[in-house]
Amino acid sequence: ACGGGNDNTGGGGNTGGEGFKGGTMTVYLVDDVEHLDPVRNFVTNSNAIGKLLTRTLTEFKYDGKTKKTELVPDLAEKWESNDGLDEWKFTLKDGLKYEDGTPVKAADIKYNVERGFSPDLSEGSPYPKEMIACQKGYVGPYSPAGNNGGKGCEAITTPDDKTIVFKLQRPVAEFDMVASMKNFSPVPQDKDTKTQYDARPVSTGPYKIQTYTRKKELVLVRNDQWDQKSDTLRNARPDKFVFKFGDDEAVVDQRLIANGTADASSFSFSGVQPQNLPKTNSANVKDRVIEGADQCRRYIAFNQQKPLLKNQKLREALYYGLDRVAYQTARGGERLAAIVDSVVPEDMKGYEADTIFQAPPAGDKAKAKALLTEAGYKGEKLTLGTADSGLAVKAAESAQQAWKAIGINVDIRKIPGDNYYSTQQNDASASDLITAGWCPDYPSIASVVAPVLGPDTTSATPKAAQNNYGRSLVGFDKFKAVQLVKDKDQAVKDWSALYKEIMQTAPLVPTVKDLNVYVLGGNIDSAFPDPNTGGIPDLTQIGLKKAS
Amino acid sequence: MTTSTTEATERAKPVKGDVLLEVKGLQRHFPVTQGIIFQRQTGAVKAVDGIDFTVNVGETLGLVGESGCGKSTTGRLVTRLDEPTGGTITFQGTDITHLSRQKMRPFRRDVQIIFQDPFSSLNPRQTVGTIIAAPFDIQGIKTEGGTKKAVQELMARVGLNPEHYNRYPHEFSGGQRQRIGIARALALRPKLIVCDEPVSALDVSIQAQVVNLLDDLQDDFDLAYLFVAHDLSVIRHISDRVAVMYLGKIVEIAERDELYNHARHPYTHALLSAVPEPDPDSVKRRERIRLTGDVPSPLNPPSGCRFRTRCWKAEDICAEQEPPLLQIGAPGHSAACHFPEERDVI
Amino acid sequence: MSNTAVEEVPPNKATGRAFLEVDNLQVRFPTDDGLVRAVNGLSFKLERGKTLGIVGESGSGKSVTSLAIMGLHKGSRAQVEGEIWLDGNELVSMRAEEMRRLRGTEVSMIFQDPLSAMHPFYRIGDQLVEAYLVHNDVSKAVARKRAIDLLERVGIPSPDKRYSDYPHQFSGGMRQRAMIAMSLMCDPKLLIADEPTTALDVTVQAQILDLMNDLQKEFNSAIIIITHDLGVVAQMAEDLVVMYGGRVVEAGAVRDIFYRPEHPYTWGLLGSIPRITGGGGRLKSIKGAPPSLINLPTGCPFHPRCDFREYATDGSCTGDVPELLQIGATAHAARCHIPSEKRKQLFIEQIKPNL
Amino acid sequence: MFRYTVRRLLQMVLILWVISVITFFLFWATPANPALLICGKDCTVERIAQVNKDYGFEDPLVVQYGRYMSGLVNPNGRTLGNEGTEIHCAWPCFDRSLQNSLPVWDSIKSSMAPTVWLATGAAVLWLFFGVLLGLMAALRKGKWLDKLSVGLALFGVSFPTLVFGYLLIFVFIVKLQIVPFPDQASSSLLQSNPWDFVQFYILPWCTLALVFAALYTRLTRANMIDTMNEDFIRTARAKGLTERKVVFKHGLRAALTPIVTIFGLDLGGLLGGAVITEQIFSIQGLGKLSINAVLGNDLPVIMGVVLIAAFFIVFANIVVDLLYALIDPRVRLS
Amino acid sequence: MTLGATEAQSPEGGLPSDHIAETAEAKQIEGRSLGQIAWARLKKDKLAIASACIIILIIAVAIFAPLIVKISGFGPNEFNQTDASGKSLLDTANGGFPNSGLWGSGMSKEHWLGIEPQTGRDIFARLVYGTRTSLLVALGGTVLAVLIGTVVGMVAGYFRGWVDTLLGRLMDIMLSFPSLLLIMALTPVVADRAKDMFGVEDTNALRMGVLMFVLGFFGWAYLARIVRGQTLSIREREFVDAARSLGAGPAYVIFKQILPNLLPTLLVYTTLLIPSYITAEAGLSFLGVGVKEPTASWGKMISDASNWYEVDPLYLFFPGLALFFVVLAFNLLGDSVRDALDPRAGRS
Ligand SMILES: Nc1ncnc2c1ncn2[C@@H]1O[C@H](COP(=O)(O)OP(=O)(O)OP(=O)(O)O)[C@@H](O)[C@H]1O
Ligand SMILES: Nc1ncnc2c1ncn2[C@@H]1O[C@H](COP(=O)(O)OP(=O)(O)OP(=O)(O)O)[C@@H](O)[C@H]1O
Ligand SMILES: [Mg+2]
Ligand SMILES: [Mg+2]
Repeated sequence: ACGGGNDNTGGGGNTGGEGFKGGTMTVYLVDDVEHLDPVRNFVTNSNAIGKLLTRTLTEFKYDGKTKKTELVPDLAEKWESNDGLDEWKFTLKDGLKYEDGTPVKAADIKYNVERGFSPDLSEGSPYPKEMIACQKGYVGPYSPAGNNGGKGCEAITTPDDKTIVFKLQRPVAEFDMVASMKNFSPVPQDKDTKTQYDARPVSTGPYKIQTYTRKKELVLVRNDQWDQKSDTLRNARPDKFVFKFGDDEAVVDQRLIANGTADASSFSFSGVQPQNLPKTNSANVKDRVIEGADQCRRYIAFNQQKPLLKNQKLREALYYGLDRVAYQTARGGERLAAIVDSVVPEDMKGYEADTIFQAPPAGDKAKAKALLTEAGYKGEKLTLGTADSGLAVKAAESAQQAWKAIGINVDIRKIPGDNYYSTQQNDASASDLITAGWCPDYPSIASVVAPVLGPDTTSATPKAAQNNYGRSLVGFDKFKAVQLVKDKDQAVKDWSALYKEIMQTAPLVPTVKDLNVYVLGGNIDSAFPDPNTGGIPDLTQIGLKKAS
Repeated sequence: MTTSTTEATERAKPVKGDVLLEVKGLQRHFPVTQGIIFQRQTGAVKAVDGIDFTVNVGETLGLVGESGCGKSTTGRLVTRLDEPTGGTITFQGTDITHLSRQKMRPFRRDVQIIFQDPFSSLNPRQTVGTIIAAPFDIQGIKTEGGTKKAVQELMARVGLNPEHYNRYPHEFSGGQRQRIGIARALALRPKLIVCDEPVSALDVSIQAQVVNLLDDLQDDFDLAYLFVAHDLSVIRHISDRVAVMYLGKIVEIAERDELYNHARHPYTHALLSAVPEPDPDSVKRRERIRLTGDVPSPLNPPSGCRFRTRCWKAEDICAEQEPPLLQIGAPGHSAACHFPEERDVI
Repeated sequence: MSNTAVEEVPPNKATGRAFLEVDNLQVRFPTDDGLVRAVNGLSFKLERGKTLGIVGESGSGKSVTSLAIMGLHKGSRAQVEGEIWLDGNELVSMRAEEMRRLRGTEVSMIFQDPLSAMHPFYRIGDQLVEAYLVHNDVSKAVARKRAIDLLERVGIPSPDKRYSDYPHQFSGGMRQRAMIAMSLMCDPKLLIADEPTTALDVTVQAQILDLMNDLQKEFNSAIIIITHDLGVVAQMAEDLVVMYGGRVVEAGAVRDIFYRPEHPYTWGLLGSIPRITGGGGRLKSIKGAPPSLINLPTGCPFHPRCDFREYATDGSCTGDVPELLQIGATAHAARCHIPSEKRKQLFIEQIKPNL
Repeated sequence: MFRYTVRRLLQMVLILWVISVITFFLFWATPANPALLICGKDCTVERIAQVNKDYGFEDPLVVQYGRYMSGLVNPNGRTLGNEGTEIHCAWPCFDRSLQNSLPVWDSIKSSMAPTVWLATGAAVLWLFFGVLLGLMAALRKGKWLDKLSVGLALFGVSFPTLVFGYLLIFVFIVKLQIVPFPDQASSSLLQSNPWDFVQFYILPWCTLALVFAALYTRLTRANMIDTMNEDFIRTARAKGLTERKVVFKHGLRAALTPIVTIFGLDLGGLLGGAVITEQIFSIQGLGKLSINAVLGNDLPVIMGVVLIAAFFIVFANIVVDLLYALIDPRVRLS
Repeated sequence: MTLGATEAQSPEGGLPSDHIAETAEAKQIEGRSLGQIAWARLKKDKLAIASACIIILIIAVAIFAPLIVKISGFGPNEFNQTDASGKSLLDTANGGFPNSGLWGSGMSKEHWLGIEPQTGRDIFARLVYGTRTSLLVALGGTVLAVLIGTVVGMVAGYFRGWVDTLLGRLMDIMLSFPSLLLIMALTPVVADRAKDMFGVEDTNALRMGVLMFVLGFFGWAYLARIVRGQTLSIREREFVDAARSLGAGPAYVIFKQILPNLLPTLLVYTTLLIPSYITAEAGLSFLGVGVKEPTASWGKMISDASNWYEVDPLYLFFPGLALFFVVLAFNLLGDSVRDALDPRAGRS
């Protein structure tokens, strides 16, 4: 389960759907949302807000009380796949409308998926491009040549306005989960403003955009065309959401802790900053604190492309040598980070506690040193890449120190945050030791093991996948078989076994998961940190206690 | 080339009365430009506009004129501190008008300059010793007994305490500074010293000391001076011959007494009569000529005779024709005027 | 126009003093290097309509004296002692505000360097008008008219046009004329001209001196003219004060001083000037340099440079400061330890032939 | 004057052009692969190739530069993006961000207002206090007020902005709670009520103004002392002007003239972004925009901000020169 | 003729030559250059002495940082999350700030100025090493800026003509760059370029070198302008003509005549540039474009500490104070030097 000990049940224990409806809720974000255009919306912050505007074929629902996540129908009423798991058919619910009252058609969903093939709108989830068997070289509906005479991607068909069928390149057992990605939402072609759509997407959800001033403010108001009955997922309690961008996190913390009247109906997307943690224990704040974890796991990958790190003993020495307690402290201590022993989230099906290394949290220096001698390490320099942000750098420094203590020389290389992953994904520019994190896109062990340790499915030669920062090539022959397993329970078992097998080779060392502590304004009700959206309180459930 | 004394003997010995310096048609036009990147010339300040004169060995030629008439520029041209835009300068028979810096080097010893401002003519960051030794340094001359001895001799000669070798200029008074400048100019035993208003900045009492010193030195070293000043009394005191300049031209040139007693050019008259005489009774005696207005801009001087705008005798011809510098009266007396004065002033 | 209190009681009668009377004036400046004694017990008198010349070497305290009369040392570090009586008012002890009212109307000043003495940002005319408006409650137009009148009077061509020129647009001579016009705006009773022509060419100097002479006749003010140039005083002044080291060393009528000087310093001065009528003989210079005002030589401040020390009778020249003693019946006075008779003799025997 | 202005404006264009060339080639010659940045999280080799092609990163730098400049030179702006999804980027077009593909000019425009508010507000403060303090110090030279001002100024010059900013937050927001926590919504005068606006900016203004005020105090003091020793001040006194008039009409006018120049240049420099102050108070101005762009390697944004900032500087130079000519009649512009 | 007070102090006249006799009380004063006079004035200035002492101390600290840290016992990059007995020094349950010492600073007998939150690094050691960074970068940048500025300014001022026009335009352009922005943007870029071109790894030494380079590169133009102006005016002084009339070439004139007269300007400018570069380095590190982790730098410390000022104010206080004092000391010294060199003298 997520969250720490004093996880309370969302400030008041209201069950979803009930409680006061109305009022204006203010939400603080450090930065402007990246994208609201559903086909580009793929980051936790935007995703959480996008949920209020955009409905997808399926969606995950997190129950704050049972702490279970389940896949529920959203736009789709039902869906089915063929035996080969490479053709999926979704049927839409009745009476779905856009904010302007026009009905939602299956073709609009097809259209939006297609938009994602356009090079200018490629920030969204990559799965459609990877999975759907569109004709080769398809680049979306905007390219005059590529749109296939108006037919678009031939692998997506809409037999009628309520049915949509996807033909896949390979079997995907979890395509219904993939269908929860924002790509699978409708965009009316006549309202499409291409790259500008971002600023004013047409809503199918309970809210629509009233105003949107970049870097300042986004105001959502009720969409009266949305029908609560067709939507089991969203409670949509406040009348209005005001998202304010740009205020410093720590400053917002202070406001929320102070709980002035202006801030009673507010909360912040960023958790409480470490320096403000002590204040969350005081009496008038304690009750307004919620804590939660997310599905993301941090680790340091050992780049086996580098000759030095092809040496398993050295990798193991690094594994044992890492002081994860120091690492945790550097990331803000117990309340902001918890030590993990696997990159698979503990509450995910298929998680198993580590039995291979069983390294103590603070590392095993003696063993590490012994392994180092075995490895024949002679003091060569290793570079540790880290994103250039406060906590990440601190954490990297702690790793550097821990390794130095057993005699490994590590240099830190700071890479600007926005560039970080692209730099590390590029073989030429990747560092030796790579600090990384992975958040599964949907709650399945498959969406952990494959991207983190698996092969590049698009490449003929055995080659590590983009996010396989360790560049481990172990077990690549087995991935195809596991992906084909239809039985879900069996698949979980197989993935778990594969994970274990690969981890034997010490391709990475799991470090911590992030914990988030939120302070809510006093008037906030039903705030459940949703692990699927990076632990951010679920905006579809949240509400106010009374009109402010 | 061992000592400064043998030095002097090795060089062509000047003979009194010979022409030392001859200047012909000397011109210096300062271009006036405009433009930020590509500059184009929009006019010229005709600071010196074609003058001729000679300086003989051991004599003093005085150069007077109002501010801005081109006296200093002439001095700088003669010492080749400035590049003439026209005319020739011949020194002891050699045309030095456009010699390169390297070729000029030997002549540098023969022609020296003393400046008006005793503050700006000495580098405040160098000791007196260094300043006076600079000529030896720059010309690479070794002297018997070392440079220091030579410098101290020079200091004594100009009336400075040789023990003050290590002092800095700011520790000296104006008159003493002027002496330092003179010592520097004397170091290489020049034949000609251009004195650019060397006493204008000094108090009367000090001025007399320096004038006397210059007088003495001339006798001792057979020096020729080109003595620039705006003070007609000082010029009269020190010069053998006097040239009067107006707006870049020499308007009159003559032996000293000839000029002061029998001036022919109206401008010279005006200048002479404007000098206040330190004699309360003479005020009434002397004839007064009062010029009106100021010197016109050398940027576009009046046509014809440049003095005509302030001249009480000007007629039409003065605007049309530039009067040439012609001999008039005594030998060696020339004036550039269409209507030279016949009477005497003083 | 001027201070009413001054008008009601004709003060010179009340006090029995001359129009301007400087009595034992002392001005000192404390500096990092010590106390600069710029003026040390200076006394002289001046009546209306007369011109007094002050000559002396650089640093002898001429400008400091004039600033003291103007009251411009008030509010600065300078320590001013002694008495200055102007038209019945004592200026040294006067309050700054009262003194301010007198400036421009009672006493005004022409400075040496007219370019730096005028504000570069204001038009010439406006600077003149300003001087008038502080003391006269009249409209701008009236003041303007007066300014143009005066500009014309000092010989500036088309004054109504030049009225709105800036100082830098004037030539040196015109600036000095404008400066004179400015000082005359309020009909001052005393005009102090501190080296009014030093920066000018002889031809222009002659114009300005003529102008000042004319103006004095017209305005009947008292003039103090300060200069290095003995020629200028000979031409302009009736009375003369020779200053050395912050003191008067000789004073008297111009002729007395030019033709019968009694102080060795004055002899030196007269001997060192080359004369336009003279020949090429040696000049008679004064040896040495002016004294430091911080460490004034003891006794007669001139003694280190004096060639006639041996003739001093009563005590040595280094002993005490000689008194400024009147010579004969005239106002002629000198400050020297050599007896007057001896001085007369020395002058006739040794000095005069060389002049 | 008119011709001079025209010439200076032409010169400004020239300088900006040179700056654009230098900046462009400096930055675009970097090994940091911009395609990687655009490509995002899941970046295949093909996709990189595609991006490189779409954005023209593979063209010779000169061609890229020409394309960039076309958006600034052509009054119709230029077209960005690929066939089918092209957007029109109106003049002046500074290309689009690599991070969020918004036209850079839009980001600059929206960031400009906070920076302008910050800089001008601070400028008013520092000019007022700096000049006032400097003036008082000069007039009371050697007295305790002078010593106090000199001390304060020295203190201000030496106090690091970094520390001062946080000190202000700590004291006035956190401890004393005189000023409320900043709220970005108040950062625009046009959208918020004036009181909120002032409360939002008051601390940043003070932070930014401190160093400048200190500098101006010293400058004013020194200038004023020099000016009061000028001959024309003596003349003014000799006319019998009141001390007040002497100081304010004659002294201050001359003493402030050089300050006008420096003020213009300082303000011009700040309009390009007060990076540190904006960072401390998280004001979403040009400085913040640029530091984010720098940390994110967002070349078009950096380029845009640099050009805009340079424009302000050069423009301020011209304004200052013209102003100077107005104030000081001795300066003749030709 | 303006007679300065110093002038009036040497009251002797001319010396034996014809009839000019030496004045009796000609005082023998040591030959003192303007520099020596300035030095004498400086020595009398208590504030200047105090700040010079501080500066010397700081420089000593920078040089002997390893030694000092050896005495204090903790390295600048060592994590000290627990003390020798294994007791945790950080309150890991509350974000990891020090749980002991004055105001939560972690100050103790071992850690004189406390420890850093989250990592437990010794603040004293980091402060000491931060001095190195600050001074090295500031001094390096200053030297570079002054060097380039002097050379360019002198060349432009001496040769005038098209050389001057060209260099003048270059200065204009350099001065039109928004320098902080470019310094910010270029530091990583130049480091990258250096890596590319010379194969130097992006180490901390390289970073510092780059910082110096970039600071110097964008800082010279202003000085060059001043130097140019001064050279132009010194060149017009007659002593330069005097040298030229003796046959001196440009090198002699530039180095022997002009340069010595520029020294006061350069000295004053240098003392003012150093503190501004110290501040700049701190600012850059604060913004995250300065030195590399884990190298200690005051700016970096302030940036880190800015998150903690409420729970651990001393963490912000120490680097802030250090920065303030050093900048103050340099400014004070700069003021004193300027006053001492100013012939008009007299600060009061
Ligand atoms: N470098 C220069 N560039 C332009 N004009 C110059 C230059 N040097 C001198 N002039 C001009 O040439 C004219 C003559 O100058 P010069 O210095 O020779 O006069 P002068 O007779 O020595 O005057 P003064 O008595 O004031 O020293 C003046 O109008 C001056 O402005
Ligand atoms: N404000 C001041 N502070 C210190 N010393 C001063 C001040 N003003 C004048 N002095 C000194 O007082 C002395 C007399 O100065 P003053 O200006 O009266 O001389 P002057 O006779 O007018 O000389 P010049 O002929 O050069 O104008 C000088 O030594 C000068 O240095
Ligand atoms: Mg001259
Ligand atoms: Mg004077």
